[in-house]
Amino acid sequence: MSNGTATINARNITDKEFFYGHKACAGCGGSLAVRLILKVLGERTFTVIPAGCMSAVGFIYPQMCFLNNAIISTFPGTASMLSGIAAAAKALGLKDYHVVGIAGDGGTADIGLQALSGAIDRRDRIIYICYDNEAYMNTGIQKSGLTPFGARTTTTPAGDNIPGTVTQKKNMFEIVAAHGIDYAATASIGYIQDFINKVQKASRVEGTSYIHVFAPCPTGWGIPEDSTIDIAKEVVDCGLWYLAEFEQGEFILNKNPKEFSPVEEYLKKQSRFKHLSCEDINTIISSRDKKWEKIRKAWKIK
Amino acid sequence: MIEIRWHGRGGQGSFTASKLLGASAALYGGKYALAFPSFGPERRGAPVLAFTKIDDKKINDRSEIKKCDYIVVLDETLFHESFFNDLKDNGSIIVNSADSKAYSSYDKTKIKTVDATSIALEILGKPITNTAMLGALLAVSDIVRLDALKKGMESFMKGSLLEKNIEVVERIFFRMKGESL
Amino acid sequence: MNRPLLRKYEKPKHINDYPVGPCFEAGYLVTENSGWRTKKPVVVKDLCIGCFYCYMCCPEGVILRKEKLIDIDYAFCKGCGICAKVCPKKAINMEREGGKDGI
Amino acid sequence: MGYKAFLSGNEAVAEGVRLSKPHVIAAYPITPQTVVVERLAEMVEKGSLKSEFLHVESEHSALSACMGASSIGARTFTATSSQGLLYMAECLHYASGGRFPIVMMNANRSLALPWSIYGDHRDSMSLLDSGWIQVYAEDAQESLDMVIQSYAIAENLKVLTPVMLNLDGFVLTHTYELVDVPSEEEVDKFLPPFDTPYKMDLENPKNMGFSSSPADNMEFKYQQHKAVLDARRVIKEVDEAFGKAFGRSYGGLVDAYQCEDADFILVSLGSTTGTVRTVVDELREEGIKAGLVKIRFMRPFPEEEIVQLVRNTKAVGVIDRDISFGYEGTVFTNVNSALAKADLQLPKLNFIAGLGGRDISKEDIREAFFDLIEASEGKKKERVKFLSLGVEIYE
Repeated sequence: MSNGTATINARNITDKEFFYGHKACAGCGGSLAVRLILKVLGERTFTVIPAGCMSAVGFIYPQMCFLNNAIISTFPGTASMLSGIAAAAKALGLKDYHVVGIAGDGGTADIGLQALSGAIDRRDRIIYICYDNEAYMNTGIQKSGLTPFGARTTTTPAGDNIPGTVTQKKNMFEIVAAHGIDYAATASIGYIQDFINKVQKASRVEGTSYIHVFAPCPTGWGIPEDSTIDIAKEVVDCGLWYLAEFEQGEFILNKNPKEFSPVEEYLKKQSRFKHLSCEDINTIISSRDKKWEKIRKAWKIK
Repeated sequence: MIEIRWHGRGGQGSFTASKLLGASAALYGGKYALAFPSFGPERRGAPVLAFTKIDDKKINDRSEIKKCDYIVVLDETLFHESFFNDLKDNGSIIVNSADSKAYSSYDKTKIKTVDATSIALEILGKPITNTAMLGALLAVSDIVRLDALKKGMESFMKGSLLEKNIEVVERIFFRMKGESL
Repeated sequence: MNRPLLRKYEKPKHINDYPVGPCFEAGYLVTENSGWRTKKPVVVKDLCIGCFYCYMCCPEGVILRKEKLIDIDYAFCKGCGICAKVCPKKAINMEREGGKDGI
Repeated sequence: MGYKAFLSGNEAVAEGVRLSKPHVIAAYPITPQTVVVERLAEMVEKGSLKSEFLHVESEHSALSACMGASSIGARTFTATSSQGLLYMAECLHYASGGRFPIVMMNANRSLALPWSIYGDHRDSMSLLDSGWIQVYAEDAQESLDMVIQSYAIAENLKVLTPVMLNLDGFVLTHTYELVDVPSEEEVDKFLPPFDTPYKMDLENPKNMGFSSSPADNMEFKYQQHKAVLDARRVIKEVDEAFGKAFGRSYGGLVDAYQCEDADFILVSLGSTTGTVRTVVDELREEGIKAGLVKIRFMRPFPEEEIVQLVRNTKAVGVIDRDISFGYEGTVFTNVNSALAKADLQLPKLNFIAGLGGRDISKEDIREAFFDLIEASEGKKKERVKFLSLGVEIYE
């Protein structure tokens, strides 16, 4: 299961495309995540995608958009199907391959959490990647366990009584880390080099690895389709997302901004947050600050 | 068909006894047998039942045993007068008891007592009476030959456990055979 | 072959012409995405420095690395404009399909 | 050489699995299936079975993992029961639609509520339409043999459909009896390694489990239907080949007992069949021409076979360890439909028995036969009758 030792970058990454001709919305952050993951892992990769956006746009008979082996799993079954493939690959004596699952936020943090927990518990040799676009987008923008506070979705409409989503985003990264997983990381498609480095690192892990990549959805968030990358960068810069790793039982912060860019600007660009009051925005800022205080105190800073 | 019901408490090995008997009859006695526990969750100390059916031809009927040829009671506290109603005409009950007088008011052809606990304690050092009661059942019933039972036990136990349990079976078997001779 | 080719698909005439269960050749493309576009990215060759950042950022993988420059597979480009937006040298313009200038 | 052993139904299944050599076993424990997975875990530990054993966290994951393993060409096994079977319901349909030739043992157990760990067929019958081949075993020997046969059926390229092997909870799973355990060499000769072109392959990549629009979806469903229909022939062929190899065969989709001249036939499945056999013998001695049709496969359903067997009888009864509330037992619905399609006009009665683990006694079976006799004499009988209800139910 080698990738060589050199760091993959824009110049040396393979010319081959493994996710091509798909029918995702223009500017889809999730599809970029899938594309980059597969370019890092290469053709000898078994990919599992649960019911959701990426499966709906990638495998509509007869248009098959994955160039490597790929299969749709049940919605809750990404991790368990990965486990089955990994076990079978071992039993069949296959050599030099990767087993990767790529699921959305709902498929990971809600319906797929039990299977993911089981796979990590077994230390199955799989890579699990959650592309987080912060709501159930395939079914039309409903709230998931990873929808952030304040966001308007079709099931958390913002009005006079309720300001959209009232819950906080589940902390998947730390939930996964609490299992004692071999490798976990957060990433954003706004920081591509960091993301592909982490995928490459995950591919070399002897047990289970998990990457949580922030992947904006222009359709669901109400942003122009050309601004996916910018907004994915801005969320990190304003401190509402962070780039970190968990390895050998330790949390490591990869990027520690001296100053955050304004949260208001990040929020105001997205129609899902348009309705937020100053008070709501202050709530978001103060919970961000609390989180960063904890991170900076407890985590190793690189 | 010979039908046997075993009464014991969870942990005393009544189901093992029913299985040992069935295995010995089927594997080394040239017969057919079914052995099954009272179905349900296993709880240590709770009253449990086990059953053995033995016949010369394949046993198809898997329904519960209604009338027994033998009722074997591993734990005296579980004995109940109503057991006599569950016997076939020539059926009998074997109770593990050190106090045979307590049962003297019943029809002697229908009930036998044997002090299995003492023998088990002496040889095994534990009050596990399933093999002792198996020896007692063989002594009164001749369902399978002693050597067939010993072979059957070999497929379930090993080493000193096997040796000691065979000693238990033989001690009680010959003692009871002696009594009845 | 770095990208799958577009193929002509003929609808099966007999039941046995269908794949056995949902299991089919990987990378089998029968339709393009060009119709999704209202604007298309056009590279200004003189400005492009060949950093390939647009190549990395394209959700469709339709940007091709050519020596130091880039090329675009218009058959599958959806015209999202990410490439133009992220280009550090502003070397990609989004132009209206049919030859008219972009905004 | 093979050997004789005194095994429970569960243990016999485990032996069958050991001999079939699956690459991957994924299972979650549930009473009364647990002994199967315990024995398999012991075999893996000892090295007598070289399978990857996945300790999954749910039944849904058990079957999902089997599908993953199957998708790259591995032979797989799982086992479940009752609530667990229903928890994996989504995956059952997924596995048949994906044409994954998984073999699963189901310990037939009642469904909550009220809670019950005891046997009946409400679990498997409520998933009769999940696209799986369903077989019901009568004793431990048939359980062992059918594990091996199930792989041969499921993996046949004309079939490629998962098989659910049903054993009555406790009455079969926990009852010990004499079993012939074949040798590895014999089974290897009968059951070749699983080989399929329809898998994800590193040298020949595939996209699997895809979507299809209304323009094609129905064709895929038709294929599935045809595969299960084609399984009828494959099941018979496999059973015959098995008979040649091991000296035991079971008659394919159905087994008939004393039906040639029978006036009254009871149809049953699973372990109840043994008790019916005994009663048929008793009634024959009493001069009553009783017969038994044992349904072995509920899917594909043996409609032609049943029609042929009961064509000349005076009345037919069906024993169901299941009830579709507000209607009748599911086996009866299927049998009745087959007879109606063949225009067979004769009294047909449905006996609901053994729900929630209620014992099905010889007396219950006799009662069913005597109802058939009365029905054939023109007496009006209840069409759907609950046997051995302990209370009065008349208003």
